[in-house]
Amino acid sequence: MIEFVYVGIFYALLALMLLYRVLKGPSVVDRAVAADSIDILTVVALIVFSIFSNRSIYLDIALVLAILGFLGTVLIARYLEGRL
Amino acid sequence: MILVNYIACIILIVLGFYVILTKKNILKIIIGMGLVDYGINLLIISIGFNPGGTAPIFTFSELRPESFFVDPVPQALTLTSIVIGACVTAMALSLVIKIKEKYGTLDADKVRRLNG
Amino acid sequence: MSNNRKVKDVIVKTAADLFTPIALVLGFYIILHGHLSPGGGFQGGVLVASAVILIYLGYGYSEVSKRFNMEFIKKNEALGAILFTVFGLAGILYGSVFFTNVFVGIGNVGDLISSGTIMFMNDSVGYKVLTGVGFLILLMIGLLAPDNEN
Amino acid sequence: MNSIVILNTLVIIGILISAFLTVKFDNLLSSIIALSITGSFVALEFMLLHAPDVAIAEAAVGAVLSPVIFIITLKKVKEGKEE
Amino acid sequence: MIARIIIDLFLLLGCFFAFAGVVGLIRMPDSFTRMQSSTNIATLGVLWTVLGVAIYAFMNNNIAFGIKVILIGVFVVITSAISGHAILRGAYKHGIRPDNLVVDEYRRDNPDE
Amino acid sequence: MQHYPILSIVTLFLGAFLTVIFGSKNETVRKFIALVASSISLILVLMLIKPVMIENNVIQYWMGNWRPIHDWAIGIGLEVDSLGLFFGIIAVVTIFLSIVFSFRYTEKDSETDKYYVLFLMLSGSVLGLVFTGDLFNMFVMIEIMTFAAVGLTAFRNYQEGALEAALKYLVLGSIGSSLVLAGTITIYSQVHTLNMAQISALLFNNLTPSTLFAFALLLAGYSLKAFVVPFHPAAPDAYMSAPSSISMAFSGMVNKAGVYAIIRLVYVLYHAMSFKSIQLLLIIIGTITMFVGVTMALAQNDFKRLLAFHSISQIGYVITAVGVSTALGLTAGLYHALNHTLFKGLLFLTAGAVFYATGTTDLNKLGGLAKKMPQTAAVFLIGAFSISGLPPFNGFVSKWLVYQATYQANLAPVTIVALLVSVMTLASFIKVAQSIFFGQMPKEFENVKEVPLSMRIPMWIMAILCVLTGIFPNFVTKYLISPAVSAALNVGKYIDIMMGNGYAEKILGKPVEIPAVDYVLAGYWNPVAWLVLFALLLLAVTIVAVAGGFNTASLPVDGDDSKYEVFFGGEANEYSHVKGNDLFWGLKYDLRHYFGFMHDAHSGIINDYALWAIFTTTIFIVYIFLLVP
Repeated sequence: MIEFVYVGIFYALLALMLLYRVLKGPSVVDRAVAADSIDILTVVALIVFSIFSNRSIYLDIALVLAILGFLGTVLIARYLEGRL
Repeated sequence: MILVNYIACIILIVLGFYVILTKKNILKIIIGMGLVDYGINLLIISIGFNPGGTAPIFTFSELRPESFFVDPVPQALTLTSIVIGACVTAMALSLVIKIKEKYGTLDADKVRRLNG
Repeated sequence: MSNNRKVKDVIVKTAADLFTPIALVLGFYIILHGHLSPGGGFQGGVLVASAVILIYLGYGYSEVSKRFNMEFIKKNEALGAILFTVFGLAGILYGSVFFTNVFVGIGNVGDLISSGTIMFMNDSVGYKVLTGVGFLILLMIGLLAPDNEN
Repeated sequence: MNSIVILNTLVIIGILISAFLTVKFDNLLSSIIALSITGSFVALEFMLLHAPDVAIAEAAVGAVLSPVIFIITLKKVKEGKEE
Repeated sequence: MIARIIIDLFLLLGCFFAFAGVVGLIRMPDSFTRMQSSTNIATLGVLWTVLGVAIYAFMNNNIAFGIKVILIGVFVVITSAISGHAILRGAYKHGIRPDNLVVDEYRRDNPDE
Repeated sequence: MQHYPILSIVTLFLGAFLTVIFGSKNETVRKFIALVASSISLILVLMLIKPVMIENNVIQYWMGNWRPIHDWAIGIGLEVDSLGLFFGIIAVVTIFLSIVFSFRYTEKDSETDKYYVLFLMLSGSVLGLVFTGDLFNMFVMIEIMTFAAVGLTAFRNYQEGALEAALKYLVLGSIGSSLVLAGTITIYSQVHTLNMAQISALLFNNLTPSTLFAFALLLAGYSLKAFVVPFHPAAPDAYMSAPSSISMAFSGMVNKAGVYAIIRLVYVLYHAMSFKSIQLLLIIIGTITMFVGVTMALAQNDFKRLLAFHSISQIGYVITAVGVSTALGLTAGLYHALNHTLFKGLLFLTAGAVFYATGTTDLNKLGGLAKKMPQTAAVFLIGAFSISGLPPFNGFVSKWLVYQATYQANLAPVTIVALLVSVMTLASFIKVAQSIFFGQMPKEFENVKEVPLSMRIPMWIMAILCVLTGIFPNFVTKYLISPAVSAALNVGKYIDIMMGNGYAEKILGKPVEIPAVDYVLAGYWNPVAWLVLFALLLLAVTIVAVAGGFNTASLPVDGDDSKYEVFFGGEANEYSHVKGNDLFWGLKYDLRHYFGFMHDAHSGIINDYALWAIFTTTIFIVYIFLLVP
């Protein structure tokens, strides 16, 4: 179904918009939050792309990113907390 | 589509080399090496891409008779390259930690006991 | 100082409890199905090894150092590499050349056990990578340990 | 096909911008965050080029493993100092 | 046809919430409000999209696909909550405070941290 | 016989892994495994001499039995032709002797388990590099090699600068790997295969801008691995701070691996025999490498660092001779590569022995050790005579061949530079001999003893090999060098054996025949020409000396100007004892601008070194695009 790829484009655009927050973000926290959101948007774009390509095996990547994407964020949080 | 990729790869590689050449922080230099890696991996995958092809993994249910594969060889090469890149990063970082312990600084201008 | 640092971090601990098995299952799935679906030894190995980070985030260094024996892991990494080489040498033993796929013809295409030694080589690579990357991460976390003890 | 080209171009732009941010930030932590964003985008781009194996490896290494070891290193070398 | 409209509707809803989250993340004044807004993407945006995709997959008898997608949705929702919690705590400990802070309840509850 | 190459590689890797499992506690087990693995691979490779070198076969080996289908190579192939086997022999001999040497040498170090693991991996990767027939495999092997080398450089991390050297090596090596990978994939995008024989066939008379670009990238990358001059500055640091047995392996194998890759690239892949401009490029970088290496070596105060710069300089000889691109030139280059392994390995081993006995390699602190360590001094003299090219030793033969080859190719200036470099080599080894083995002995070395037997045996084997290859050059040429030369020049046969009969005929036309080489070692004696050469040499020296005399800037090395005043027999007391640093101060003072510039250029900053590498790569690309087509 063709509209899936439009959804993917839309999510990619959103991710691009978030890069503005990464650029501007006055503190590291904002950048980390934006990075986390970009990770999630990437996951959604991957889902949408794999259903567009009609290959279920593509979903493994989205699964990996969804499960492990938060590790980096939590680690950054711990770093900021000062008790890594 | 592919032309954009090639340009992006070259820009990535150039950015990485720019970091290696100009930044004085060793950790930043290693980040630059990572960027060069990204650029080259992207270049390899872009070379193997066929417009309209699908992933070179055979499944019964989802492939239509007319589908064809993108070139699998560059993907294998890129996997190796990614593995090597990860190893380089890990090794360089462990060296950085040791250097920081020994020299007390990460400034490339000061890590120069061997010269001349 | 050391008491103060023992913050009750229930949420991250629960997440570690929840996601460690999931990461392990996903990693082993990716290793075992390396010849059928995307992924393989390296990718799955990294995923399994990242469970170490999860445990560290949830329970701190003391738990990690209690659970893992570095020397043992190092030896197992070498074991994975040796297994890989031995599966390669099996080709020579069976009268052909290095890396020849010897047990072909067992199972149907698409089954888990269907591709001869390829799958076992994949698994040994996975074993090597999961121990190797796990060792790397343990080493990295171990570097941080003196901070936590002070 | 055309829409895929647009998606591809957008992702490429994302890669380039985040790589540029990686270079630009002087704060090392921000730079590492930008590097991990680049990793995510590159994984997505590999997926768009139909290389799922590589995309998994890139997602596992570029978006998870390398930020983690970078941050641990950063913590180790910046003992006592803020950021 | 109705199924397709429903799928489209779900996708649109997902897009809308994700967009709202992103706009919030860009326009909100301080770190904590931005964080709040970012959770919008992970929960509502992802869930609607995942539902739409899953319905499409189930309709095409692609059961494995649907289950995997739903799993991913669940994981994303859980992990985003965890990372949100962790980063918020990190930000607080790092010394970032909301702009118009009136009552610091976290400090009141945990005086020793 | 067919399985020998792969078994020799696998044995080393298996040895490395087994060392981890069984040898983590027990030192003896580690040594045993290392010795067994290296001797097995030594025997396996030496047993290949008869079929490959003498009967002139090429062993082809397709991994997993994936043979070419429809004339298209789809598998990963090993090929062992005489060229690869020549470098393989060099490598295994180095590995074996180095492992024997390191048994006692590393006894003062902790964590020797890592030492043997990394060393075996380094050796396995070098063997894999020289035996493989696949362009991407070369990249992988070169990368494993770099890793192991970096790890070994940082092995003695208690030493001054070991970590720093390792980091520089790693950063530069990673740039080199990126260049190699980019070049490989550019070639792949053009010909869609990675097998070197097929690439060679497809690229014949078929160069596109992309493949030329790939050539520039690959040449730069492999040059970085071989440490030719603009890429060299990581090398002296690494050689200096690694253990001596490793320095020997570096100069014996790692450098040679780069040289092998360059020869493979230039001769086999790109048929550069027919491109004058590529030959000229190689000769130019070779000559610069020779000169810069030796002049930097003259100014050094550390034994191992000096040796490292000499190593670079000798690689320059090899590259120059290879670039001459006649059969004689290639013979000279390969012969010098062999000799370089022998005498430089020997010299590094003596440096290791001196370090083992005294704990330092600083020339200014040592002296008079010949009385205490007579055997080390003897083998050192053999090595020094060899490297300086004195007649009965092997250096003379290969250097003479280099002069002859360059002179015959109408490159008299290069010959002059080569002669000059040879003279400077002798000079700097006089300095070393004077300040380590002769001269005054400092008080603290009264109790120095000769090194143990297991360290002397490899040194004596090296020394005997140095003499033997010097006395029987015809034997060496007949059985080792000329098969390798014919393999490098006769590409058609190589392609034929790898890809099936007739494939090369179809693409290349007819196989390239080698002209029979007349190895007259008495030389090309034309008195007038040599007289003119020596006159030119004198003129050059005079010009340099006079030009230096007009400069009034102070010497950058140390600012004490009164030292350089003219004393009419009544030198100030403090200058009367000649230290290693002061032996050639007149020359250094005369050329202080050059030395000062070079000293500043080797600044020790990673960014500068990376800049050199990238800048030179750019120059390669521009040069090749402008001149080759």
